[in-house]
Amino acid sequence: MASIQAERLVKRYNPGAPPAVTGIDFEIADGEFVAILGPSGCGKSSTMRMIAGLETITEGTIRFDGKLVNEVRARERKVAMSFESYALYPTISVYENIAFPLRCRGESSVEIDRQVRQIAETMELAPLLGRRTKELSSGQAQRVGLARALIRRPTVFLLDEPISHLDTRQRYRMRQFIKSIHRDFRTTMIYVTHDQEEAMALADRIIVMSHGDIQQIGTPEEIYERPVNAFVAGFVGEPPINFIDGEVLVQDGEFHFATAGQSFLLPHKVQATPGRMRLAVRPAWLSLGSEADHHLRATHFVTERLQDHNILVVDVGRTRVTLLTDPTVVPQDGQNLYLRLDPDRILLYPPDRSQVAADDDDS
Amino acid sequence: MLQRPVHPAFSTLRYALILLVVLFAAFPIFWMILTSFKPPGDIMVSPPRLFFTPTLDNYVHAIVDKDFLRYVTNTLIVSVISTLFVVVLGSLAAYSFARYNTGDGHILFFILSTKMFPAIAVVLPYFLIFRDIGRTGIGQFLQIGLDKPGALIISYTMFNLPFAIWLLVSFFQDIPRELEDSARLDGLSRLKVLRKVVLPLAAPGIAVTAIFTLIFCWNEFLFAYILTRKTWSTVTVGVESFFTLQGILWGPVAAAATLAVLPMLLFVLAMQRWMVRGLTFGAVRG
Amino acid sequence: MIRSALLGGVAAACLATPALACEDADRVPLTWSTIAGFYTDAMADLVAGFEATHCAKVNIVNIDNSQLYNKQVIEMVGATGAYDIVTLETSEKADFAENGFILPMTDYLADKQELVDDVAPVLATMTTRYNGDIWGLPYYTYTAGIIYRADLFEDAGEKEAFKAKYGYDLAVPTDWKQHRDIAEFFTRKAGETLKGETLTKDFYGVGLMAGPFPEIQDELSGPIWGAGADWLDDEGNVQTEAVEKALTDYIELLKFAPPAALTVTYDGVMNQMKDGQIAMTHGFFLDQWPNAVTTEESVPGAKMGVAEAPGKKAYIGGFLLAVAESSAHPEEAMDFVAYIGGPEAQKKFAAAGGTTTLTSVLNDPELTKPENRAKTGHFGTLLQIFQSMDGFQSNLFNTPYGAKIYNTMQIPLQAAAAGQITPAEAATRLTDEVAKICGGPCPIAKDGD
Amino acid sequence: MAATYATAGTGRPTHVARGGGMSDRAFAWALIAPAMAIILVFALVPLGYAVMVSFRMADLTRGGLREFVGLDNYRTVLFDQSFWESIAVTLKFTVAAVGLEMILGIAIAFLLHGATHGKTIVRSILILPLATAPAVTGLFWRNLYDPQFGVINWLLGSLGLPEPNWLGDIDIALWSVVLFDVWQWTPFVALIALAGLSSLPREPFEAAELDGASTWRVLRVLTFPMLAPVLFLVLILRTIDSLRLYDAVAVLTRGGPGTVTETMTFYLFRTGLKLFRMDYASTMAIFFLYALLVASVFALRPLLRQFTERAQAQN
Amino acid sequence: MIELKNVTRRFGLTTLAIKGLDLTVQDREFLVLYGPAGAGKSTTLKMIAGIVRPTSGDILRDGVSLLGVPPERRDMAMCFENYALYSHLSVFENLAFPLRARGVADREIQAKVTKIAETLGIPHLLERRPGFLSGGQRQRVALGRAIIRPASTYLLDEPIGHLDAKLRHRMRAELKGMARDLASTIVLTTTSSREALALGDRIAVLDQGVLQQLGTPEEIYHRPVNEFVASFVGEPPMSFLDATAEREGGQTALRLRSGHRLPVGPGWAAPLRDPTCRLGVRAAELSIADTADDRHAVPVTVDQVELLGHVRVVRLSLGQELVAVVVPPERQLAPGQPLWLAIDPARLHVFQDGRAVSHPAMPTVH
Repeated sequence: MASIQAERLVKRYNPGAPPAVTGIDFEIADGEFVAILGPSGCGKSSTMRMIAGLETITEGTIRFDGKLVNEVRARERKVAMSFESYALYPTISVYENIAFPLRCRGESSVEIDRQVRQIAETMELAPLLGRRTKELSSGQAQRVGLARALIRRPTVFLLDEPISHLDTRQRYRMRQFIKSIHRDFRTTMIYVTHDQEEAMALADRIIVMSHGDIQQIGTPEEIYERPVNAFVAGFVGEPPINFIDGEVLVQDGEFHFATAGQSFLLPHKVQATPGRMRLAVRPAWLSLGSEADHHLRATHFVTERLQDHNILVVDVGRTRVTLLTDPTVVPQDGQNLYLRLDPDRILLYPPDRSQVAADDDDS
Repeated sequence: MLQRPVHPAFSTLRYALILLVVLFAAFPIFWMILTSFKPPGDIMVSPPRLFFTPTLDNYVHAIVDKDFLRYVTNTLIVSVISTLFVVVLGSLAAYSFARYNTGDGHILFFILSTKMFPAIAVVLPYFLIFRDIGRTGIGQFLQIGLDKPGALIISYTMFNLPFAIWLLVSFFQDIPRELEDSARLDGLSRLKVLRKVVLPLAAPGIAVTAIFTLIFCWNEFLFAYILTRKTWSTVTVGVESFFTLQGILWGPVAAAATLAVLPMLLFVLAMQRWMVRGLTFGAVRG
Repeated sequence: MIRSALLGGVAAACLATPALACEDADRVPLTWSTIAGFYTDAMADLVAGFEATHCAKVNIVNIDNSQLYNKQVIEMVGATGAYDIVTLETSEKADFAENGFILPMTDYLADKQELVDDVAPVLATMTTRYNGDIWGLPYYTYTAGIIYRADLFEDAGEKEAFKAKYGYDLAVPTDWKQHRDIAEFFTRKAGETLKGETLTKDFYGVGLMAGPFPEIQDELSGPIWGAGADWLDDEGNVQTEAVEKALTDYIELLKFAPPAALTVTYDGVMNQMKDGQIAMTHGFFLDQWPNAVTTEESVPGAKMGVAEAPGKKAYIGGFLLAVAESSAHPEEAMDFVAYIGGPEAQKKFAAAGGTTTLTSVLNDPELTKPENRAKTGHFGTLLQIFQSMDGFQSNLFNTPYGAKIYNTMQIPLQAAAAGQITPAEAATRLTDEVAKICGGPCPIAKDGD
Repeated sequence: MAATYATAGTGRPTHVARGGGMSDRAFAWALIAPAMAIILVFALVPLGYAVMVSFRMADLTRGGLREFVGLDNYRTVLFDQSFWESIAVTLKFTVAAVGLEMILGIAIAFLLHGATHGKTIVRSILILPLATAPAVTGLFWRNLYDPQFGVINWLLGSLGLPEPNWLGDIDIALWSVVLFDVWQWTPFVALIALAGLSSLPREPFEAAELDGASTWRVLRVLTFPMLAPVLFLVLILRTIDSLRLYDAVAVLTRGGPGTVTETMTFYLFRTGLKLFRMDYASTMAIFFLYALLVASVFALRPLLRQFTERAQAQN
Repeated sequence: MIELKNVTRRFGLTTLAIKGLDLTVQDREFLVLYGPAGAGKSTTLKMIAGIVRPTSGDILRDGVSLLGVPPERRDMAMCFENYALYSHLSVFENLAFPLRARGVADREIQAKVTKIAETLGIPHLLERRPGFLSGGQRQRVALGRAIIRPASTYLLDEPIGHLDAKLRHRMRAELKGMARDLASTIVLTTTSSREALALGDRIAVLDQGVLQQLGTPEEIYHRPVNEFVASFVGEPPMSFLDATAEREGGQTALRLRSGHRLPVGPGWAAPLRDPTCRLGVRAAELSIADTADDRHAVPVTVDQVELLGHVRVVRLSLGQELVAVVVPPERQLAPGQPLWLAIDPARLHVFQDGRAVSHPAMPTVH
């Protein structure tokens, strides 16, 4: 078990190029489950690889339990890692894959056999032990990768996009499984992903990264409810948060938000400054209102009926907005609708487009 | 493969060894080129001379007296056309094997097995075949016959096809099937798909195959020696005309050899980017 | 196709001389396959002379010496008509004649007796006669003798030392025993002295052609013939004991030759000579004289000499010009042979540094003037050799399997020289190989004349 | 994801003619037809000729093709000591040359793979020997090997080392030919092995590093097994070429001194093109081909299996 | 109308990718093929496209067999799961490829490519080669190439599976809008339950080469014919509980594996052939409370809690079994916490031997 402290951590691959990680600080407590979340190229993998010791540290320090590990070789850090590509050894059987770390340590065959069978039992891999790695399905391969990592009893367990290739049902199962591993082994776990849902579902805390820098560190609730900037707000949440660009106007000492030829009163607690602003509101924080109450006017585009709820996609002016409704609400195409904003849950950000442009893409 | 930081001493040792390898590889060629500029009195002397007054006489002798550029031209014509044939025929066949598994591997095995027949054993039958073809009208029209380019082109095509097909099959297998399917859905026929999608995608592989074929054709000796006399002799045979009753004319031989090797060296250096891309023959996969 | 037509046109335009009323289009094409080298280059001039007087166009194909035989045989067997005139080594004459690859020229030469008579008789017998017919004319001889460093043999200090060691005077050897002694005497390590000067590199008494080439048997022919034996006896079997004896002596001599002897042929020996590494040769091709004499430039103080081989027995070799049976123009081809083998061409040839086969040219005072020593210094010795050898015949050249034997025998001989097998084993193996090639005792044509 | 083309029951394609022109099967055969035509004519005719000749008396300078002699030639060749000696030489050469080329080539590949600078230029230089004809550069090696005039001995001499008679010593000559072959072909092995190394996936090696695997274990369990297919391919290619070695021997030693470097093909050349015993030569060629075929049925099986597996995985 | 009739497809000797598939795709329908990896979705698409030939069975369009028609003449467009981009062509040329193959004029190509690039949000990438694109970008190019030209049928093999959440939502909406505007048939495959439900007019659920169920999203979701469909459709996946029906004094009750009894109405067990069955419950239809009342009849403990933004998914242990429940995100729960679970017998799906025997009533749509 180990806690991890990173200070002013920088990773630069090419002397001339901008750094992949720009000098970040974070602390991970012993036994904590932390997700590093961000789009591809945000520096999350570099950070994780520096923790693992697979990448040299350009500047700054990483400490395990307060002990500097910058110069400690990967093999001596007692770090296990599960790779996005599984990184199974293609030339040996599943059994040998799981046994590999023990063989490296020179354990006796009897002991190896005992441990492999034991972990195979817990991971439901027993029938697969004799297989070759290329005969495994992705879910199986992932479990073998996890078993191989776990058999070493690592102090830190790093998971790199472990379930991005699975279907809905397997994802749920795998999440449950990883969670139970964490509960049973109480290992410090760092989970790197671009999928906000996994990060939210699994982690005690989330480190949101973009452009090599940390945007926010917080519990899933904090990240979801109080994203510090538009990037975090836009990256977290499914369906994604709605951004509505407009202008904050002061009328009779009250703040109003004007967009697409309409305006509405902003609640008092919203910290607003007059001028162009970008309003963010999650689909779940919107509900259908009425014209009479001066709610936001929108036109229906399509409805996705997910049976237990519906996702309404509507247009407010030229901005596409989604909201969640009861499964029973099914508007007509092109029908006019009125959106009610939850006065307690309105986020306002400066109208900086560059931050959202950053999350243009993914894996 | 993982690259780890290494101790500076190891790094120095590594570069020293690499230097050694480079010297070993380059020295004989360097020496050959050096010799080509030596006056006769500086060549067969002991100890060998590194410093001398360079001369172009050897080149003059090779080019003017021995008409060596003719052999270079011949070789170029024969090699390039053979390579073209090999690449075209080989690509078609390899594609068929790779995509349709034609003959279930048996035909492929047969083709590979032809590579194992020692050339010396077939060269005389070839001589007789081409003599007879050369006497026919078609043979004369197509320049297939003894001391005619066609005979060499056919022989080289034949002898390089197995290797070429072998290489190309793995390249074609690397092209995702979906690319072709997609193009067909877009309305292209099989042949057009081959031309517009498959061949461009296999370009690195085809380039590597072409490079190897060209090198093998360029360096071939036995067939050129038996099937040609003078008019269509190639460089490897042409060099033999420097083995004279006065002994081997080392200077002119060096000049001729340099002339013979230079086009290939330049070509290979120019194509080396492709070589490196295609060199694994698609045989390594994760 | 276009290219060759173009080349042909250019060549014809250059070569056509107005001396003969002959349209270029009418010229009969003749192809002559011959050995690559300076002499063939000189031959190009002669060809021009022929074309000036004959309505023909001669195309010369140069072939490496070691490949000439097989290349020609293939074309002959294939009856391709590719070569009109072929160049044959002494050993190949019987092979080509017996197989009908070449045409007899007896009838053609019947009214040109003076041409035939001018060839040194021993050379004529060995190179042109088989089964009662004449098969062409030799145009070049590589008859063997000794080329040596006269300056060493004449050096007073060396003479004195030699006399002290061997009890007789240092001179050009007249028997193989002396040859061996002299070779031993001149073999020195770097640091020792030669002619009073300290050697900077090893020096050897003799240069030998013991490499994987047929020349090793040319070198061995002298001792074997000198011992009164021949490669093949009259029944067509190898004279095993004579071969073993000669080989044993030869291997003894190898100790005094540069190590490279095991890999070289005549050009290697010449390179050793010109680099100042050896004192003399064994039975060596005298046609190399113009080459050897350049040692006088490359080695300060060197002076070259040439002499008959010890025991006055040496390899008689020459290139026969013959007309291919498959030639489309045998008449013109024979004219060409007669022209090249004739005195006019041979004299030009000799003047260019070629070694002629005609006694009249060898004796030509104009050519043998002292100032021509660099090219003709060996002519006198050649005439002596032809005289000493007069009437000599070797069964090796009178069996139709001569060429094949010639191409095979080097292997056991060289194996013995290199120490792979003993001389006795080599002789036995040679005997077996020859029997295998001939399918029993080799048939020997008795009437060489 | 698995896809296309029917291999029902027998495993044979079940395509039939579709409305749009020829069937896949006909198309597939049409594609190999031109190459097959050339190969059939120019491989099978000479082969047939060779088989026919091997049952006859055939000496080109003694009337060419003559009477039928049954298996006589086979008997002769089987009892021909030189034939077996040449095979021994060939095998010795192949094992030594190919072995060295593989070991050195792989070593060089590792050497280069770990290097950070100058890879491109080194790779360019390594390609040079490949681009030269053995018939031409072999000549220069003869020059380099010359005991008196050669650079190698001069260098050895200046260093006070013994100066061997590279091509003239019966104990060394074959190794000199091997050295030449190693010079020419090691870069080939090295370049391919290097390309193979560079294309290996990174993750398993990182995983092994985290697992604390020793270098030796990584090589044994990961690197070599993963490189095996490509190394095997190179091994086969080099072996076939080495077994057919001719040019280098012809230029460097002509089989000498004696017969210590007389390889199978050189002996074949001597029998066929010097003695013109086409019957023996053809017989030997058939033996040679037969032996190679038998060997390759085993050797090529993994390669072919790899091929068909991939073909099936894709189709 | 495209009909697959008793179609079977084998690979090699042993692998049966599709077993006796009967499937009809209506004109202008948006059909989603939904199933786990290896279900045979792609194979089915490829057979419709004509690039995989059925081992047996027939594929008809408007009653005419398509088997003899090569893919280039089927007037279908396909988007491949692995993108199948031409690595030697720029993004522009990749998008233009289907148009060029049809000899469309350059000016029109320019216009169409520009427009589709706008829709997909990739106008800045047009000059790049596919090798320099991220997975999501490639997928958009692949989708663009499939929909750039008019076709009678669009076959989309997981066309948005590799996009990030935001883009996936956007593209989902775009696809839905496109399906409405185009007069074409669309067949799409996916492994995401949300995508299947959101997009399909009808959904065909496949598993191991066998069609499990074909129906509207409502039917699939509310009337799954078997446990597989039930567990595979909907998020979080349906929970299952083993139960035995017991009759005691005229009262019917279900005894759960945990030993608890769940009273149900009389006649509830009528369709059961024998008393043992499996109960399927959707997470949204369960409720929890801190204290027991008459509804919350079963004691459970919290096993795991996952925040998914607008909902929190809670896994509860009920004896050895786990039940997923959805609660509002505000609801704070800690693992190990004891709770009471209400299971409404009226909202239970009942399965026997894997097959559904009864479903709760469908909700009504306004």
